[in-house]
Amino acid sequence: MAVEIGPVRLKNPVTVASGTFGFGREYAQLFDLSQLGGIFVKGTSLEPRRGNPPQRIYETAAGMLNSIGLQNDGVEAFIAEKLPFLNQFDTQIFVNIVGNRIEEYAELARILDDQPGVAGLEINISCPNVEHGHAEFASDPTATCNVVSAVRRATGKVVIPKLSPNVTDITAFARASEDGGADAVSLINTLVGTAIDVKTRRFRLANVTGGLSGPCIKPIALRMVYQCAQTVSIPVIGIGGISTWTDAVEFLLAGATAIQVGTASFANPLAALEIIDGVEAYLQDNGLNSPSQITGKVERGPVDPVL
Amino acid sequence: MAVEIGPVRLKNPVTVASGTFGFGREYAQLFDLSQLGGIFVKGTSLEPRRGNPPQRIYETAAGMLNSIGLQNDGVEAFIAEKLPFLNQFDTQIFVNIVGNRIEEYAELARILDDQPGVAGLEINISCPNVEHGHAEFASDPTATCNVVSAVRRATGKVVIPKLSPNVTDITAFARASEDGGADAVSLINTLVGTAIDVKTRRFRLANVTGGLSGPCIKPIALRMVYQCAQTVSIPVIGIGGISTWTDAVEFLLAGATAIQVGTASFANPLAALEIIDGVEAYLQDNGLNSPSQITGKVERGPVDPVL
Amino acid sequence: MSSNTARQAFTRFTRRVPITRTEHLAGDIYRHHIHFPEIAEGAQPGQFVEVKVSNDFDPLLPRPFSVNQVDRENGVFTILYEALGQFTKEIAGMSAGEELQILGPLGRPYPLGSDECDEIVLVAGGLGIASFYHAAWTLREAGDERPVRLFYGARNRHSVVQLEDYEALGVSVEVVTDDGSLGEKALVTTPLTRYLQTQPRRPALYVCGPTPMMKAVSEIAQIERVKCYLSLETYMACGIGTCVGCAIKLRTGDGADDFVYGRACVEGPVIEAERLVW
Amino acid sequence: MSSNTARQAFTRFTRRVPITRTEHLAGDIYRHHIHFPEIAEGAQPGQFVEVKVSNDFDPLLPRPFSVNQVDRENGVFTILYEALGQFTKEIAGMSAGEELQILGPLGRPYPLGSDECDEIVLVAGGLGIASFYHAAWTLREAGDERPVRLFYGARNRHSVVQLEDYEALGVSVEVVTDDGSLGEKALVTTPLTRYLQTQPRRPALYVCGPTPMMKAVSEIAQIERVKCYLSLETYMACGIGTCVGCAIKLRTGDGADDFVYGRACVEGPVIEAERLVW
Ligand SMILES: Cc1cc2nc3c(=O)[nH]c(=O)nc-3n(C[C@H](O)[C@H](O)[C@H](O)COP(=O)(O)OP(=O)(O)OC[C@H]3O[C@@H](n4cnc5c(N)ncnc54)[C@H](O)[C@@H]3O)c2cc1C
Ligand SMILES: Cc1cc2nc3c(=O)[nH]c(=O)nc-3n(C[C@H](O)[C@H](O)[C@H](O)COP(=O)(O)OP(=O)(O)OC[C@H]3O[C@@H](n4cnc5c(N)ncnc54)[C@H](O)[C@@H]3O)c2cc1C
Ligand SMILES: Cc1cc2nc3c(=O)[nH]c(=O)nc-3n(C[C@H](O)[C@H](O)[C@H](O)COP(=O)(O)O)c2cc1C
Ligand SMILES: Cc1cc2nc3c(=O)[nH]c(=O)nc-3n(C[C@H](O)[C@H](O)[C@H](O)COP(=O)(O)O)c2cc1C
Ligand code: FES
Ligand code: FES
Repeated sequence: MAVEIGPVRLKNPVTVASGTFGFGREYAQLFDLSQLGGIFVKGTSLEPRRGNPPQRIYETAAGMLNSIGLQNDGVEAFIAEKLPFLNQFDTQIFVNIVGNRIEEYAELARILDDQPGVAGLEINISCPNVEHGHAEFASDPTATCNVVSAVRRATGKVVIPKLSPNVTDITAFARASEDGGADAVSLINTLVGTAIDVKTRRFRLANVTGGLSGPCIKPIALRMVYQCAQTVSIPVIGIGGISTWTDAVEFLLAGATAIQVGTASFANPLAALEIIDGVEAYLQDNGLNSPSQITGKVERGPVDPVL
Repeated sequence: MAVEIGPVRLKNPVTVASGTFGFGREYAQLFDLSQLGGIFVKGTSLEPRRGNPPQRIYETAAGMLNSIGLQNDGVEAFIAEKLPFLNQFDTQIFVNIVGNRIEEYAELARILDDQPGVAGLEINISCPNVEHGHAEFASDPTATCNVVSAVRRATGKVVIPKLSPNVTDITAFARASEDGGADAVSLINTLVGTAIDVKTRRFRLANVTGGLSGPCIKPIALRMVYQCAQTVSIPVIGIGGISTWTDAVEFLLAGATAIQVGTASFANPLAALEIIDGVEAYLQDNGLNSPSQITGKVERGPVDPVL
Repeated sequence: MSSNTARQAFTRFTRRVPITRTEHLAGDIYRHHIHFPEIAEGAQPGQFVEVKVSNDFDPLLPRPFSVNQVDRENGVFTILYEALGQFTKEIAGMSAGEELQILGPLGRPYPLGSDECDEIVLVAGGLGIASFYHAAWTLREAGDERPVRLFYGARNRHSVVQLEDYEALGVSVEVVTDDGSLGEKALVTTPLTRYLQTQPRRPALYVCGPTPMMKAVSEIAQIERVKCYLSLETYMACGIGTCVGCAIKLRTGDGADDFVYGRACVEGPVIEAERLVW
Repeated sequence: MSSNTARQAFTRFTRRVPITRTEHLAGDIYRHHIHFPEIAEGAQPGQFVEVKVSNDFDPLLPRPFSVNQVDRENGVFTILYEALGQFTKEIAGMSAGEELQILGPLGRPYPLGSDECDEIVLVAGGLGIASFYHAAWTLREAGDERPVRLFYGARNRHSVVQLEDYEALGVSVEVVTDDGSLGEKALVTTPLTRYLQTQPRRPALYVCGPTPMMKAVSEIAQIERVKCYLSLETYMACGIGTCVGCAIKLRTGDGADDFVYGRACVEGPVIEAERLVW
């Protein structure tokens, strides 16, 4: 079941998405995190961030909006307090880094480069929930390329830009990431959405808009993963609404090398484990032994109109 | 309950979306179409179009993908066979026009300009399901502006460009539409998505990708309607996942002057009628008599974190 | 533009109506009796209804099911189905008093007039059986005395339903199963071919079942030069003709490109086999 | 990096478990008995569980409910709720044998130690009552003999539940209703204030109910200088502390900007009133 993201080996292709798994402590109360292919921890910045005012979450049809606003204790607290706990487990740790300026990303990369317990950095240039900074990284391929290469220069770790779906052509950003020296790209982050309470006539979220995640976005995410996998030759990590093993297999077939489970963990904390078992059984049933044997193997072709 | 889109008066703000209501004939077997504020008929081109091969539709979480490919009998057949039927009803008829080149849109506008039974034209520059042509109209504001002004010059009818959500900044297209002389903008069309059958390892749709519609896209649509209503001063017609009267009221509060009911009609053919009743009751309960009194009236403001 | 000119009698109906009875027929096969007088009255053999549980978004689309039987006196009709996927499993758990949202009657019925044939030959594969009882019953109700035959292929004896009902109508039934647990171990094409070789007088085939079976029967019909109507089960959204999602290829000539896309829910579900491009 | 070092005993549990009994207590108020021995054993008063029906996506998120009562012998605990919205209406229709997906026990319990107070004063508004029975019972189980009082405000007599259960534990109960149909026609703050004016010896308030009521009680507590714990019911996604969606403002000093966002599901749901910035 192992797969490779650059030089990093994941014991299986199923990882958990940034912001939906905290720093592991909570779900470690439920199961052994060593079962996971990897953990992408909550977005981490140089300095602590307080996050957005509540209400921060709201359920929508087969999805949810969040406007957490990257609340976190900063990278020093991460290294001192969170990383040692995570390193008890036999799984790969990826840090989702977030900054306002290129220099901040590079500085985060330098700081984390020293940490043997960190397998790689996921460059979060796509969080829709913060007012200042980094919107341009997600909406201008040149800016994406610049931030990626700055991080690349600052670290020997695996570098994985995380792309925003809120763009006209996501493949331009995948290409820019590859050009900037990324080892892989991960996608998608959330789509920007909103909701209104007709009783109070106010937005449901204090921040007005939030990021849409969950099963509702899966068709969009799957399309984008397919497009990017067709475009770049570095691995693509698929994210977006993955809730079951069939979802995960769809993403692999579309071209993903690994996948991240996000919102599904809220609905079912064991979702990632069940997906691991399901993907493994699928491979077995089809006489295969490695997920890479199905990566990108979707075919165009006639679909029987009469079922 | 009446609202105005340019010089056209709708008896109520609830209309039905292009491609989800055919040319009225089918749902007329179920209820009196005169109850509707308006009908946006299926995309109509100069020449007949055969459409995409099946399978054309697939259900996803709280939504569906379609790749109909604008199958239609052409504008002459529309005028000869469909329009007379529609004109039996006391409701406003909008023709969703589609072409490959600007001249085709203009020609369609000229042809339909003669038809007293047509209230307005919805310029479909945003259908994601056809291979050739008009992608640039939806992804380049200048092209949008050009097609809108060409249609504007060709007709005295109400002109309503329909915007694509598959862009980085939809407000640029709303602005371009206004600049081009549009009377209103309607949004959103479908988001591009896909789905894969893990058994056959083929795409579920013969066309590979399709347009995602239904409740799943509502938060995105609502956000875009809000953004566009903040940007332009012409009316915005809200579309995307509207299934209940609360959905409709949310869109009005976000800034829509009228709304379109699409996929919801498949799940419940009486959805539009139930929405009309619900919106009317909401206005009454709040001591209001016109939908325009709530258009754009959503407020930012603190949301009680403890519920 | 007056609304009065258009206010014809409505011919399709939709509302939430109660289940009056649920039967577990065999294996995973269930039958719901549903109270909807207009549909019990108006549904013709081969027509279908769109069924949805509620305003839930999961699943979002209604599902099409054939009208299996009607009881006009009590304003009740039935649907017969196998609980295999999300929706059918969900409704299998519903019982008398609970409500379903129904839209119908929909689609083009089986053409059963005496101009069509002198023998009515029903060919069912699996749950394709669902659409035929109403057909056989309607003929008998109308005093039509032409012979009605049913060739019925099923997985095994536990997935065979309504045999007695057909026999009570005087339909001659031949059952085959994939595993030989009831009748011959064969595909339904075997007894059908055998029968056609007896050179019956002007038969017409009415076929409903899985795609490969319908294709095979179409080919047999073409070879034997008998009329053949297929009841197609395509994926559907609206079920009534607005979305054009249920496209089927209809022949318009002999060239590879001589076809149009028709709607299985309007031009079908029953379609003459030779009109269909596979 | 060995997994063994981390393989502690797990303290939260999740799986699909059966409902063993459903009670309709009053009006729209229901109680489910749920078989989950680890939670029956481990849940402390004030803790909650996250409940979901199945793998359905509508609704997608689980819903938090207080552990209302535990029966350790039979490995069963209960949840008590009002069927008002989509989810609660759905589970109200479920009966013994059907399954729920449960995650728990979750959150910070009521601090009930003898260092806290000499009198336990429970203040419930509406369904806020749900979290208190387990608290009162736990005290009695532990042989704690401090007086326990319950002030309970409800809409009307048809929405008052479990009175006998509290009385059986020797809790002194005072009920008020919005319409006077049971007890005084008053808000719960009325009898509470009256009681506090009798200057009881070192009481502590444990409060659960609608936001305005909790705010009002907090203010009373501040004026009367009594300890006050609120059980917050914020909107939640994960319920376990990973999403930071259930943010509450926790005071870190006296300035307007002296606060951090805590998680209602981890730092709460029970929180000392004076720590909360409204
Ligand atoms: C005109 C017509 C009449 C039918 N009559 C019957 C009948 O009498 N008895 C019976 O058991 N079945 C009948 N079917 C098939 C029935 O619609 C499917 O069994 C049902 O949709 C399965 O839904 P599910 O959620 O349980 O299964 P899923 O797990 O969703 O899918 C199982 C199968 O159902 C098909 N399906 C899923 N969604 C749709 C949809 N929106 N429209 C059409 N097919 C879909 C899929 O292609 C798949 O092959 C009929 C279909 C049509 C088109
Ligand atoms: C720690 C805690 C303990 C609770 N204990 C109980 C209890 O014992 N009994 C009881 O009746 N209720 C309790 N609640 C409230 C309960 O969670 C809501 O009644 C339930 O979520 C309503 O769901 P619904 O779908 O029926 O209603 P909806 O129509 O979805 O909404 C009705 C109300 O429920 C709230 N709600 C909706 N989704 C969520 C969510 N994901 N998380 C939290 N709240 C939500 C909404 O804010 C709204 O005010 C508790 C809440 C919390 C946070
Ligand atoms: C509550 C929440 C918090 C999130 N926080 C982050 C974050 O800190 N950094 C990041 O890159 N993505 C964040 N995301 C996005 C997810 O990692 C993921 O890209 C997105 O939710 C889509 O996947 P899903 O549909 O499986 O949830 C967050 C998502 C949610 C729901
Ligand atoms: C089956 C189908 C066909 C459609 N055809 C058209 C079309 O011809 N022209 C067009 O502008 N939009 C078309 N649309 C888009 C809808 O008009 C609408 O913009 C979209 O579905 C979002 O709204 P909804 O979520 O309410 O369905 C189609 C949508 C569906 C589902
Ligand atoms: S299902 Fe919509 S046209 Fe047939
Ligand atoms: S609900 Fe997720 S942190 Fe509290």
